[in-house]
Amino acid sequence: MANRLEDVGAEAVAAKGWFKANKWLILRRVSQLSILGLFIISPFLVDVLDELWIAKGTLSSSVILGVVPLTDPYVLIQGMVSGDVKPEIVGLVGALIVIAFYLLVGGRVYCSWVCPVNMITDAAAWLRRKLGLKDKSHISRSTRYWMLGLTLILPLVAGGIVWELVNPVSLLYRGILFGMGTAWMALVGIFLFDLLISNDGWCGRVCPVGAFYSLLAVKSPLRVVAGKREDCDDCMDCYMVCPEVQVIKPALKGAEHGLGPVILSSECTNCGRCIDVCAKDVFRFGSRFTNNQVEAIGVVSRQEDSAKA
Amino acid sequence: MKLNRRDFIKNNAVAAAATAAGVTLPAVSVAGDDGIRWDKVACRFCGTGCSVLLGVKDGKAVASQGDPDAPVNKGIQCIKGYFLPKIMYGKDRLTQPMLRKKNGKYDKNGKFEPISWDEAFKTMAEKWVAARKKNGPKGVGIFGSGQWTIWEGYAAQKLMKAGFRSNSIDPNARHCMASAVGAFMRAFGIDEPMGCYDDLEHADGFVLWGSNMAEMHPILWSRLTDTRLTKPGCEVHVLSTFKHRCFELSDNDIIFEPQSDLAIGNYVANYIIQNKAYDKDFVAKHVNFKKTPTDIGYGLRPEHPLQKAAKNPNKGALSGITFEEYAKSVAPYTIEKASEISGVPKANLLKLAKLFADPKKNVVSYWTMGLNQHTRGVWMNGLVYNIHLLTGKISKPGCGPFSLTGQPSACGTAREVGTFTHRLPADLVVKKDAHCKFAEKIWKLPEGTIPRHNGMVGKVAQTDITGKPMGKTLIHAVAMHRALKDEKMHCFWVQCNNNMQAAANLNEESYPGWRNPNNFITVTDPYPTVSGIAADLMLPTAMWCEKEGAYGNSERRTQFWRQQVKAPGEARSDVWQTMEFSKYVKVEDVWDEALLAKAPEYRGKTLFDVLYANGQVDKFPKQEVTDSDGNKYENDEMDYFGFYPQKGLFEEYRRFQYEGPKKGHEMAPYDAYHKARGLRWPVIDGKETLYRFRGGYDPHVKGGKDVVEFYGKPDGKANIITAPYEPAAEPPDAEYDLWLCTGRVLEHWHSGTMTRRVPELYRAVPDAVVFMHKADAKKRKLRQGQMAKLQTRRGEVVARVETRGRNRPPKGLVFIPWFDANRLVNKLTLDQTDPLSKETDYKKQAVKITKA
Amino acid sequence: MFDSGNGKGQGKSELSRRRFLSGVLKTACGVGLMGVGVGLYSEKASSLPALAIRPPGALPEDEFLNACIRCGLCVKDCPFDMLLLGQMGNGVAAGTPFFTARDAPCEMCEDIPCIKACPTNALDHSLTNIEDARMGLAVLVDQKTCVAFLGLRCEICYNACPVQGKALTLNYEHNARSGKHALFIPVVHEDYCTGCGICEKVCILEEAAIKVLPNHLAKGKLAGHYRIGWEEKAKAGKSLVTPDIEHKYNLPEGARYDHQGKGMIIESEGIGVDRPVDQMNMLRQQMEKK
Amino acid sequence: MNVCSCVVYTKPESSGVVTTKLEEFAGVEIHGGREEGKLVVTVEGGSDDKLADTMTAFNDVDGVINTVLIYHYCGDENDNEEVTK
Repeated sequence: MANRLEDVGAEAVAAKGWFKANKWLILRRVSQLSILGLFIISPFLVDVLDELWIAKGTLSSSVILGVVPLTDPYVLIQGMVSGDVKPEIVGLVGALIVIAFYLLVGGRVYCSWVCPVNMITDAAAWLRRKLGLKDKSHISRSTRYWMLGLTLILPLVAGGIVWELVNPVSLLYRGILFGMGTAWMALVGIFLFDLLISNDGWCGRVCPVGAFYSLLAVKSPLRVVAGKREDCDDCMDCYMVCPEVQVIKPALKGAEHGLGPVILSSECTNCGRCIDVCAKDVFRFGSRFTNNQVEAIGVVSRQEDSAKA
Repeated sequence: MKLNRRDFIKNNAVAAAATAAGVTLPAVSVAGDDGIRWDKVACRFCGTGCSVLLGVKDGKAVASQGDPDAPVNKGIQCIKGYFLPKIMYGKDRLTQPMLRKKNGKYDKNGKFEPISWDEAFKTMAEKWVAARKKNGPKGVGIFGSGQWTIWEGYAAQKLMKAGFRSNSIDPNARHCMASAVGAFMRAFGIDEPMGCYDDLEHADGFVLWGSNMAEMHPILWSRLTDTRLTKPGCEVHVLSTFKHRCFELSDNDIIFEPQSDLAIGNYVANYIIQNKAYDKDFVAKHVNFKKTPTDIGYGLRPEHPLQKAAKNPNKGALSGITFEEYAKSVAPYTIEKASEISGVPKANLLKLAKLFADPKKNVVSYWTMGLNQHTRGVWMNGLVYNIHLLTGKISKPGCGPFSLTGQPSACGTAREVGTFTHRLPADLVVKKDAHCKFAEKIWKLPEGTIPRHNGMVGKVAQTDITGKPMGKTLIHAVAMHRALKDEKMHCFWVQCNNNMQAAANLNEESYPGWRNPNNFITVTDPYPTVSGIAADLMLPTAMWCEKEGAYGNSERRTQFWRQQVKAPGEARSDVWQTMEFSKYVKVEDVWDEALLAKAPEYRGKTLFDVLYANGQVDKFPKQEVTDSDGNKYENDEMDYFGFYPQKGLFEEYRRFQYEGPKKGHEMAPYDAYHKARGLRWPVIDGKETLYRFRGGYDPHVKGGKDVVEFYGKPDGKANIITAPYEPAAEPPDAEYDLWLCTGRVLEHWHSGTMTRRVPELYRAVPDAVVFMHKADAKKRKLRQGQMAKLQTRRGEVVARVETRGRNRPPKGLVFIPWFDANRLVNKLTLDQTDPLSKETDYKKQAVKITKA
Repeated sequence: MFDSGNGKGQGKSELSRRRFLSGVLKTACGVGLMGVGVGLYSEKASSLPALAIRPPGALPEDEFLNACIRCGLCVKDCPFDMLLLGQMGNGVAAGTPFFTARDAPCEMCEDIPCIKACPTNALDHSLTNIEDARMGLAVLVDQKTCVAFLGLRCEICYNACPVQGKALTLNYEHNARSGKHALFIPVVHEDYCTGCGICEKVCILEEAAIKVLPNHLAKGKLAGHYRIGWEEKAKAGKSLVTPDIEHKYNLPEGARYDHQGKGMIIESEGIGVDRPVDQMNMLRQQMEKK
Repeated sequence: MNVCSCVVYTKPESSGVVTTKLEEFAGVEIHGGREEGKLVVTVEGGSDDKLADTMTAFNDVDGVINTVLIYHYCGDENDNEEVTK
């Protein structure tokens, strides 16, 4: 039987202990905060480390350990659309490194493991569950692809990498690293939007950054697998915590349609929260190739279509 | 006048529109300065002696303007002067005496705690009397200032020479003007330039021998520039060891190897003789020829190898020679030789020599620290006089050697009052028994009170408080720091300057003596300076116009001002401190029985009674100070002592000028100076003197303007003194491979105590940077803006590299200003001095520079 | 979602198609509106405030906004920490680097680390000599309050100028009021001024009289038709039209005429004596040569 | 409080007439400059717009060549607060 909304995860805690029931969540927070933390502490360690910067810059572009360049391909593409960016080799290399990484681990790993806004929207989602608020806005999950298109057109129309003016990811990072200005208002806005207006509204429906990284995840090998889906007792906890809830059903309940247990949708953020909250340990991380029962490409694409609806 | 806000704004609006339209409106009352009391004050900074008008309202200096009626500056100021009112209002003004204490008692290693004046002077007096007894006249010392007002210097000098019977008083002018003084005395027998600033308009040629006048005497430079621009045929020749702002106007750029100015000076004299361009008549009538001992060392400690190697260390006795012998002595300085030694192209040397040789050109020589801070400073000053004396270009409009003083009253206080160890007021010296006797008479002291230089009155030894003979008594500034380190001096009082930052070789010679647990150091200053913090007792002082004051500038102009505002808290002026401190010392504490027996009336009296309540200093009763508009001014010292101490001190000092054995220093009565925008002495019958030693201009010379008499010398003749080129003490070598030259910048005054507290000036020039040649920087893998470590044999300092901007050193030399308390440049410098003037050479030491 | 894709009966499918279409429309409109909003905001944010100056090598503003990916690497690599990033609220496009000369000007590092840090050429990597940078242009905006015009010896801007003697020079003028002093008037030379802003920072006035303005505000533009006669002549090496004839004059003894130069010269008045004005000009030329 | 001052350029011969006409506007005062044909005028009160309108209207007065705004003050302080001068 389905658990009550506010009791999500309680069962898992009872079954597996608190730590195991929050393992991936904790690891993600560690990941998000330590990436941010590296940027923050680097300037203070420069003297100790003989002028070495551990991480310098922001998520838009950075240099790690003074050598490895990383550049956000999405921002770079926006700039290149306008025709004015003639990236330096380091810029291109940086973008290629980032693209390669996300092709491997799944683009939206960025959303759940790196992006700091995730913490804000997760907080909103948590509060929303506690307060039992219902989503009445019906904002489509495909909005983000429209937004992605928009952000790639805007540089041509309005001039400049317009999206970066308001991109909350950058606002938050730069805010913390260089000074916030009034950017905090935008961040509070996102929190309230997710809390009061739309469930998983920002990350799950609007954000074009997520949309961009979804596209990078189409073929990524690292996936969540509902390996023991036969053990599912329909407690619904995974549905309640999943920020991209549409991705679960084909894998979890798709046996009858001949679908494999791998969550193939590129919109899955690989956050692993479903693994945490499942008392029955139905889910685990695995590779997309574990899907022995992959029948046909048609199924996969159907799965994706349904996710977009 | 009271206005409501609307009218006030409307008036401003109308005034703005009228100004824009160029319309004069009769009855518009412009947003004005009503309620502000304006009065004249001499500028606090350099020796130029600009006058400013200070606006005071509600007891605070709120406004200022250049004094449009002042002949020196005609309303113009430099940027330091522009911010004058702000110097008094730094946030960290000292307002109470502060003594290092632990557990309620004085402790050398204690923390500064506020105390009362009574406790401060009791503590001091105890230490001073003990030190005076233990170590004789040199056991105590005052280090004064060319920024003292005239009476502050005079009162301090009296306290030491007459009260404590000690010649241990020297001003920071020793670091600044002593070489010029020494040379003037040797050549003319009387101190200070014969000419005046009017030379700036009357000269056809200006030769800057070692002066960055463009930055250090900004208003004089403005006048020089105007003459250069508007007078056909006017030339400016600039000599320096590096390129600075003056070169912008220069017609002849002469960048010479440090110390080689000696060769250049001799070359010019040689050229004039070889080309028979000297004024035969003038030379025959007005000049004697002399030579000076050579190989005289570098004024270092006697055990220093360079001192031991010198043949005639510190010797300066002159001996007569003939013109031919003189000509022979300069003959080796041919253009080839001079060019080789100095590295200056021959064409430039020739151009300089030709300027002096041209009988039609009036030429004035200017110099400041380039010649004075020089281990052969007296010699080099003399070489410049030689040229002017040979050509007769002296003591007339547009002609003459003119030393520009660095400080506002280096002339007025240090030199004229004679606050040097060897001097007495009005050019008298303690070396001469007659001069001492005269001073004792004026000061109503028993004969033999003032210590003679060798402790002997005639053949009789002067006895000290201990009953022992006094011995040698002279001790100059650099020797004072050495004596502190060596525990020969135990008590030291620094007034009106920042000698810990200013004296050379801080690590080895300044700091150890100051922090020696057996020594007690007092610093009187408005702010906690580097010196203040290194001291044991900090006394807060009233600065600048917080007291009635008087300064004397470079052109012998004496300027007075009234007290404009009150000093904050318990801060009291230096003159108050000196006089008040004297109340804490009894005559019996410092005079021996034999001396007291000659003046039994002084038994049981304090030094205050003997020195200041002597019927002369306290002669003028308490009165109201007003100006011609009837504005009233305070005088805190007068209120406290109950008499007019400034006037009393000045009028007693004036007796030295009128009754003394040396004529030519006469000043006007006290009150005249409060009315005038300064007067140039000698002032005889209310008339000022522009050019000394020449008939018509100088009332002491009888006859017309062709009559010249150098009356400082008994035969009326000046000395041409030959002196050769000798190398510097510490030239660069393989390890310390660059010359280091130190100095100032326009925006900051000396150690920055005042100007670094003006936010605008601080923002303009916050830190000292090291100016160096791009190639020198590159060689050391340094770039513009990077931090460099400057190292000498004595210490190191870190500063940013500047390869651009106002100072452009040649390869092999770097320049760094010393105003920055965060970079104590004098950790680097060597305590080398001119053996004759005892003035430190801050301009020439070897340094190595690496990336910091 | 999943269900609708599967379909459960014709009627319902029709309904869901309609709902789907209207959903798409709604989304498109919403996104469109958002686009307009962001676009308008960017319009506002891309009008750089007059006192915000871009780092050295920055592309022209519109191109710069396209090329800068807002990473802040240039800011981090500035050894003097004088670069800032635009934030929502301070009027500079969020995340783009700038500086305010009065607070902290560009110190003109020889190796230009900010440019080296830029991954996208928004700061042009072809700028290698910092003296070629044109961040803006210093303008002496107020001669009335600049104390140099009063004859005061300030010249702090001149003293501080890193391209001293080229970007900023002093014009000497006679101070007619005092009669014996000179004025030292600072003059900015566009051909050399890098717009670093040090002069603005050090100006001792409460509000700086010399300010660095972005190039588009600071510079005038000569009308397209106009050429500067003497420059064209110098370029051509000769007169652009037929040279003038040699003029001849009726003159008395002792007088001659210098047609190209001084005009009529009367020998008895003395020649070779320059007027003070000429002296001043000569001096200026001499200094420029230096 | 809203005060501005401006210079009104007139033909010198008509400055008398212009003065009279300008003084008819509310809040306008003429402070001088008739001889030079450069009238020093203050306008007080009302909003910024009103001041601007008044000044624009000056240009329609016959004999006025041009009006130049020199000084404008607007603040919400108490008008009658005393300031010591």
